[in-house]
Amino acid sequence: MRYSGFQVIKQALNNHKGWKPAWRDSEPQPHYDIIIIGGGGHGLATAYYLAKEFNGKRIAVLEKGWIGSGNVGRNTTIIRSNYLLDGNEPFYEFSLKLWEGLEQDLNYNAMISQRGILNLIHTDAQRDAFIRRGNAMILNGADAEMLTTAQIKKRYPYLNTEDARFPIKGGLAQHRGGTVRHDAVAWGYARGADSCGVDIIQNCEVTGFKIKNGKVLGLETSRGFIGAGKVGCAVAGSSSRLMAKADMRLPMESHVLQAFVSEGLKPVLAGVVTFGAGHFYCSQSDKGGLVFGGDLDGYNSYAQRGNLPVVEDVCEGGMAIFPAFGRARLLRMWGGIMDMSMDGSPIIDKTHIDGLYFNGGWCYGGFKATPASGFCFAHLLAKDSPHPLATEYRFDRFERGRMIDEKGMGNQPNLH
Amino acid sequence: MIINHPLLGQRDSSEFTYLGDAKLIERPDPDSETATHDFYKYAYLRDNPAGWHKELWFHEAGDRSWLVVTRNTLTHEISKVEMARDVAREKGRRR
Amino acid sequence: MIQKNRLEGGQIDTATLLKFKFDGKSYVGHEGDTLASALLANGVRLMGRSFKYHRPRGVLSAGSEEPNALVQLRSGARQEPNTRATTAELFDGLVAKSQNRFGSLRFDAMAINDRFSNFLTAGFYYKTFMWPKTFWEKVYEPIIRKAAGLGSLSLLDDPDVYDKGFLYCNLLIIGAGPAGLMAALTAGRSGANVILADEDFTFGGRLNSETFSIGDDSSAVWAAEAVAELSSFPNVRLMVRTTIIGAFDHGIYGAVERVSDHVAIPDAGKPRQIMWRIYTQRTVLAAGAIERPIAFENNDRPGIMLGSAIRTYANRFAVAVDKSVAIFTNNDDGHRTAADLHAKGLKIAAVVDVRANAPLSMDFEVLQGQVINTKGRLGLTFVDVKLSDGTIRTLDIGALGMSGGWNPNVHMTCHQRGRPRWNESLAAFVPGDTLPNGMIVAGAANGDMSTAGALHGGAQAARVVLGLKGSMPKLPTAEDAPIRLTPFWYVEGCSRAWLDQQNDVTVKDVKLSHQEGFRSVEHLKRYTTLGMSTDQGKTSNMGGLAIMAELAGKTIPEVGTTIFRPPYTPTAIGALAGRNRGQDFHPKRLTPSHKWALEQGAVFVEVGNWMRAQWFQKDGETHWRESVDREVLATRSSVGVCDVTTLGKVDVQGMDAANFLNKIYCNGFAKLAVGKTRYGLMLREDGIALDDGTAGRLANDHFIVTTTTANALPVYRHMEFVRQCLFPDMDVQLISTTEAWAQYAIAGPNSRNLLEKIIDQDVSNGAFPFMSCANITICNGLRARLFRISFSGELAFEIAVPTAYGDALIRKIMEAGAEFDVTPYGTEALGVMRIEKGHATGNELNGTTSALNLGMERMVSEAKDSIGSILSRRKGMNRADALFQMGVKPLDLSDDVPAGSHLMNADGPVDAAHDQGYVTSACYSPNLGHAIGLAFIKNGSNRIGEKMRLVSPLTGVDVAVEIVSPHFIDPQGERLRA
Amino acid sequence: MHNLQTITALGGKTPRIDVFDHITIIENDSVALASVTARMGREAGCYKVLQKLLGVVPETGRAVLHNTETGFYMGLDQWMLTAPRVSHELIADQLKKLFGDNASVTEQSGAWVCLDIIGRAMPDMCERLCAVPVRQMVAGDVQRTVIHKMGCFVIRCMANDQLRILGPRSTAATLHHALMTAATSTA
Repeated sequence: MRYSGFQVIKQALNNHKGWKPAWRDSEPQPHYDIIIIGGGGHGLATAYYLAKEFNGKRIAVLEKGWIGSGNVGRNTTIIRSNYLLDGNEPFYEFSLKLWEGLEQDLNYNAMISQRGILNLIHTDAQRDAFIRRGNAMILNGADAEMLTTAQIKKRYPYLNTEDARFPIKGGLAQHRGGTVRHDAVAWGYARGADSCGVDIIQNCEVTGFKIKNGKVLGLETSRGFIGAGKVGCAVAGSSSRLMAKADMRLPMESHVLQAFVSEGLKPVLAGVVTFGAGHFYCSQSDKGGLVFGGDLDGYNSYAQRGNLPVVEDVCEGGMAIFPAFGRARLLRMWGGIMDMSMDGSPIIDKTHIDGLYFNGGWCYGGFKATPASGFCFAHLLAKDSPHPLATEYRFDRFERGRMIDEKGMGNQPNLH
Repeated sequence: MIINHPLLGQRDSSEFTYLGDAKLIERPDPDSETATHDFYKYAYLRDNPAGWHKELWFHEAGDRSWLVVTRNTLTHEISKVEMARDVAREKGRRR
Repeated sequence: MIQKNRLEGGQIDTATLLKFKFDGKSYVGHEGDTLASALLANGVRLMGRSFKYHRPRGVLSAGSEEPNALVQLRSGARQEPNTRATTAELFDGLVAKSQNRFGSLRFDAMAINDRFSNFLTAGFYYKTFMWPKTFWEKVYEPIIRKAAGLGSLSLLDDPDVYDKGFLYCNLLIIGAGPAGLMAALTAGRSGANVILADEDFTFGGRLNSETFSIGDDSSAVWAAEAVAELSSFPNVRLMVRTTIIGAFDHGIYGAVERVSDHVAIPDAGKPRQIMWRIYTQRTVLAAGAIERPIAFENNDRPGIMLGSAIRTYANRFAVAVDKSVAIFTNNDDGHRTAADLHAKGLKIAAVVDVRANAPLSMDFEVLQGQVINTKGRLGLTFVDVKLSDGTIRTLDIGALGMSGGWNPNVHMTCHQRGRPRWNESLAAFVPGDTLPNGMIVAGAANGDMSTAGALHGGAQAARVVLGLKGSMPKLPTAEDAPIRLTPFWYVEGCSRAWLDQQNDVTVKDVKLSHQEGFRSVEHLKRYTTLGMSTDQGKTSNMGGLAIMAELAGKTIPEVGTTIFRPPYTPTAIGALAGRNRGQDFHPKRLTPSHKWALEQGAVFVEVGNWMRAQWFQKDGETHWRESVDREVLATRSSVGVCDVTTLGKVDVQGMDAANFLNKIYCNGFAKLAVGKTRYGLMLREDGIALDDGTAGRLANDHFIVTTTTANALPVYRHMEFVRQCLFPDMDVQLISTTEAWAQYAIAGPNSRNLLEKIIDQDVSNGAFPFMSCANITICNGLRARLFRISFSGELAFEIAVPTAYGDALIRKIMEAGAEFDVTPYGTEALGVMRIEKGHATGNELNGTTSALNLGMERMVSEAKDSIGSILSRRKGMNRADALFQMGVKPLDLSDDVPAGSHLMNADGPVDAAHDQGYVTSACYSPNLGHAIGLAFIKNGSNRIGEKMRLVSPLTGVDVAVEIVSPHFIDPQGERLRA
Repeated sequence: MHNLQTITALGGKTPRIDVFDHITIIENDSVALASVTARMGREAGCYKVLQKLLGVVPETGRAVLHNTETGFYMGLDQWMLTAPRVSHELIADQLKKLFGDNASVTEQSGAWVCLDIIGRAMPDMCERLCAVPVRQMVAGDVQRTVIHKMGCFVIRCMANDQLRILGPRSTAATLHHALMTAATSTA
């Protein structure tokens, strides 16, 4: 069923009797050409593009819980392509372009809202680094603008520039950055994939791989064995756990990242603002809540919850630049599991096992990458060769010494 | 979290700085034939278990000792805390 | 001013009159009132508007679970959105405004939404607003955003201060109702260190709202006596107005104490709130229970409330919501409410009970039936009751109590992912098996709904967690009524029956959610926003669950529950930040010369937490470049002095000190002679440069290692890791001495001449050549350290004295240097001179550069093992087209070569694919008379003399440059050896 | 003899004192400090000297407060020794002579600001400053911890209402400010 304003009115007049489920709740078939493990943003997007762009047939998405139950529904909903390095920037810019046409493509309003993202600058060295970054963005066809403190102040008059411990010396803005209604991304891709014939199978946990002579034949699941020609893994937060079932050790650690939302407030914050001298970034949702976050808790965790020190650290950062937020109340805090890779950049690659493909290590940057990640992973699965924009996201880059380290933190995942 | 320091007793984890898997103690033999590959595995590959995990914490705001903490990554429960130096010696590390 | 709904009695002090304003209108209330009780006493039922349909809203509850009566409290910079009128303590001069209305509260223009509610059902926005493409940001979203949100911020800086604090106890008791008080008495008498915390401004919980007696006293009096006894225990800390916001790992609880929220303005210097971190061994959760509403058509009008809330307002606050009341119930508790209200002299129109076996009463009529609809635009006027025989009765009332049973308050049991368990007899979720470590639950929170059960549960809980011996304390006799309840969630056939009154989620929305396949609890919540309101679904989740269960043909536990996350109630961001804001966001580290530099009119700059002099502005200098150029030229022509104390200093001692340095530096240190200093490069194990600096050997077993200012801490951490974890048997001891020594760089051709005037030893080139170091004395005997090292490229020394003498030394240097016009220079001049000299700093050692990139690959010794040497040899890090640090200068010497610009081939295209490198650091060189820069350039070492194009599309730069050696000045290093 | 004058950590020619009804905050400028760390394999020798100096080797988390030379535990086989500055300006050299190769000695006099908090509100104030169970501590207990992001030593003194805080000297002003605000808010 096609969604539209007309449809909404028509159904309303018909007392909403006509609405159909957004996607079928499929039963697993005995065999699929391609199985995607993980019914999150990346998995559903992969299935959608496989079916739609690479006319894949007999595709299934297996989700151990309910779709969108992972990080796609536990992030701070920011999209941007303000990356520095060659291996990253073109990929994230491709992702941003896909976001820009996504709603019409999916016929689903994910409330993609390009209200801009602003990275505040506090030192001269930081400015030099941001100029280098901004140039890299522009040279890669993305948009970037250097703003003066006065320009920023005009947009956010209540920004603390008078009493700042670390003065604000300007900011790097990407006006095409913004936010998206995160759950709607999962639902939109699910509905899109479903309409292309993809089976979405919820409450189906993968318990093992069936591998023979170095080739994957199918999956043991909580709902029985399912045969597969190819298997693509996109299980952010569980990558190491899943791949261990195929005897693989990954270059990553899983960490908890907390996120926060305030009570609903009348509009105060138009875009996304990132504090450069502490751990704090913030935007305001269409519903009115301030959505904000900061740094990882810093220790390996699969618990999907964090602790007080980081909560306080983030709020200190918030008060440092927005002292007017002091009387707003934090409503809810939650944690997502980040698969932090060894250089802060993801992996989209074949494994040494024939027919087994991997997508993961997105650190805390997975949400914005959803469309491009799905597209490039679909490309790899369909054509067995990496998409031109994802050629650097290989397993072997660490052994070869070709790390993609945006932050320059080296092989310590919790610092990326 | 609270880390029960073997010498100092219970301390708030915010006094500590986290490094990662305690296998980082087991630095490979630099003179081995396969040194480059060994160091790649040492520096980059992790078990990253969902469950018990031996990991390194530095008591930065305390006595400056490195600790090996055995902690469950699913529940955050801590079952054991040792001085990293003792663990290193047990692993045969010397001068 | 008369309070038309004020009754006799209650726990308010009618002697004190408190004036307050709501929406500009003046009212009075009393000490002991909340804003809600005072408004109700004055006959005000309408207090707000709902989120989506802007339906009129009154109070639903009498506690922190309130979803409806949210107001904007206070004004000006202290304006505070979304405050629950039900928990806001009344004070004289209180000012509050209603929220989320366009126009007046009575005539809200946006109430039009209600007319179109049929088009605005759950998730409608996902299906439309997509065409034309550009309209979302431009048209639809702005309208939606403007309409969304509840209260508003003043956007003025929060003028109040917030404290942080740390408390330790054996037992934390959360909630001071019957269970909590009894637990506290039991634990307190045992001598244990106890903290008893309650979010209310008086202890007692429900005991303050009930009329029954405990022992020979009324329940409220018993509570007061219990508190009196507890106050006499030195080992018990009583914390009113204190909300435990979350249970975190290992017995750490967050608590927010509202110190000054019940007064107009906090006393000077006093906090508004204190965020306590409580470390406890054990916890008794005695958070009570929350009554459930029932869903029926138009069940959201002001005047329709939880039955227990009406009871609380009557008994505790002496307020009648209305003179004529009815109760709609599925359990005996509704009848208790009716009885209490009757005893207060209110007219009970009827108790409508869904059960066939409902108890009857002499005092009021009990009808078997269901409420099927209500009337009243801004407040309840009539309800229609459908009796069991099918006939309809209309009741003319102003207040209706809903009594759907009680939910144990399991919130905090879920904070560590614990899942509540379904209890059939209560038809409610009770605490599950996996509780936060050390927590035990007691009283209503644990499903013990009677007072006697709560008292017993509290005492027992304290005994169990503290392992108390001896017999149970004697408990007073108390109400012990059994639970008699028939689960009943919603009236058959209702549609616009509210579940989440704040977000306007109705039974109809849940049905649609099910119809469209959003059937798991989480999908239901996220699709309809059920339970996403400021009460986190405390009063709404169960109803939604029950209806979804019925639609899905499952039991409620099969559909599942949604777990609660911290904080227990919304918490001021200011409280979580505490004092660390504004100038106090981070500590300020001041250098030993700070006081003197202030006197010199230095301009300071933040370097990490340090405040360093950036330049010293002289009279008549209008632009910072004038000052910096002067400092550079004066230094290179005569002598300059700079405070370099901020560089990290690590004291390395022990018989293995030299071996240790051999491990942490990629270049060799074993053979460094005593009295000598050497430049060293530290690598991370992944072969990337970690830091650089010098190490001086003061004795065979004693080195001073210096690090960059920024890396002092991480490098020290790294050194301890290598020492303790990799080479545990090395005899080497480390300790940071960064703070212990005030260190100044004295640079320039006259530096030796200046030094000779203040130090007691011979520092001639012969006696103290380049790269020497020694313990010396100055000014006739003050101990000091002297290093002959140079960052500027000039003949230079670094001299260190104990920090307390730093101020005296800089003054001495200035005095002794007067004849050479000694010039203090700041970090800018320092930066210019190191760029002229081609020295790398943080801009170059950016965490991605190898020794090769820095042109130092030969330093990585093959002869020995050191951290990072192996992985630094990986192919990918040693490619021909690798980046090399070079110098760039503009062809047109008037051009700038700004840092952050990218290099392109002179004649090639300008895009990322053809990027040749970038400028890391740049400055104007007053010695060369033009701009210079350091850059990383592909294959740079082979491109000296090549003309390239330097572009910064971001800042509008496009200039022609030439690749040159990074050593712009004195490439042979003759000056520093002079 | 040289004629260079020291200034206090708070920048004064003389130490600063702030008096409230409930608390007094004193900048103590009269202590000389040096750290002593036992050399590997020479621990016994090191203990012997400590014993001679302090009467007892300070145990984990403890300080010896009674002598002119006092000392407290910093870490495993590492102690901070303190003495009156007037008599021990050269404390590091003096100690090195005593310890010889049994220990590494490092001068720390300039590294710390020493603030004494005296008064009935001392425990309340401490509760607002750092995660230290001040009410459970007894005289001579020492903890290194964090006060508003500054790494400090907190020492429970002989007097029941006195606390000594050693903080990084460069942050003296910030630390003092934190103490003053805590004093005001507990007044």
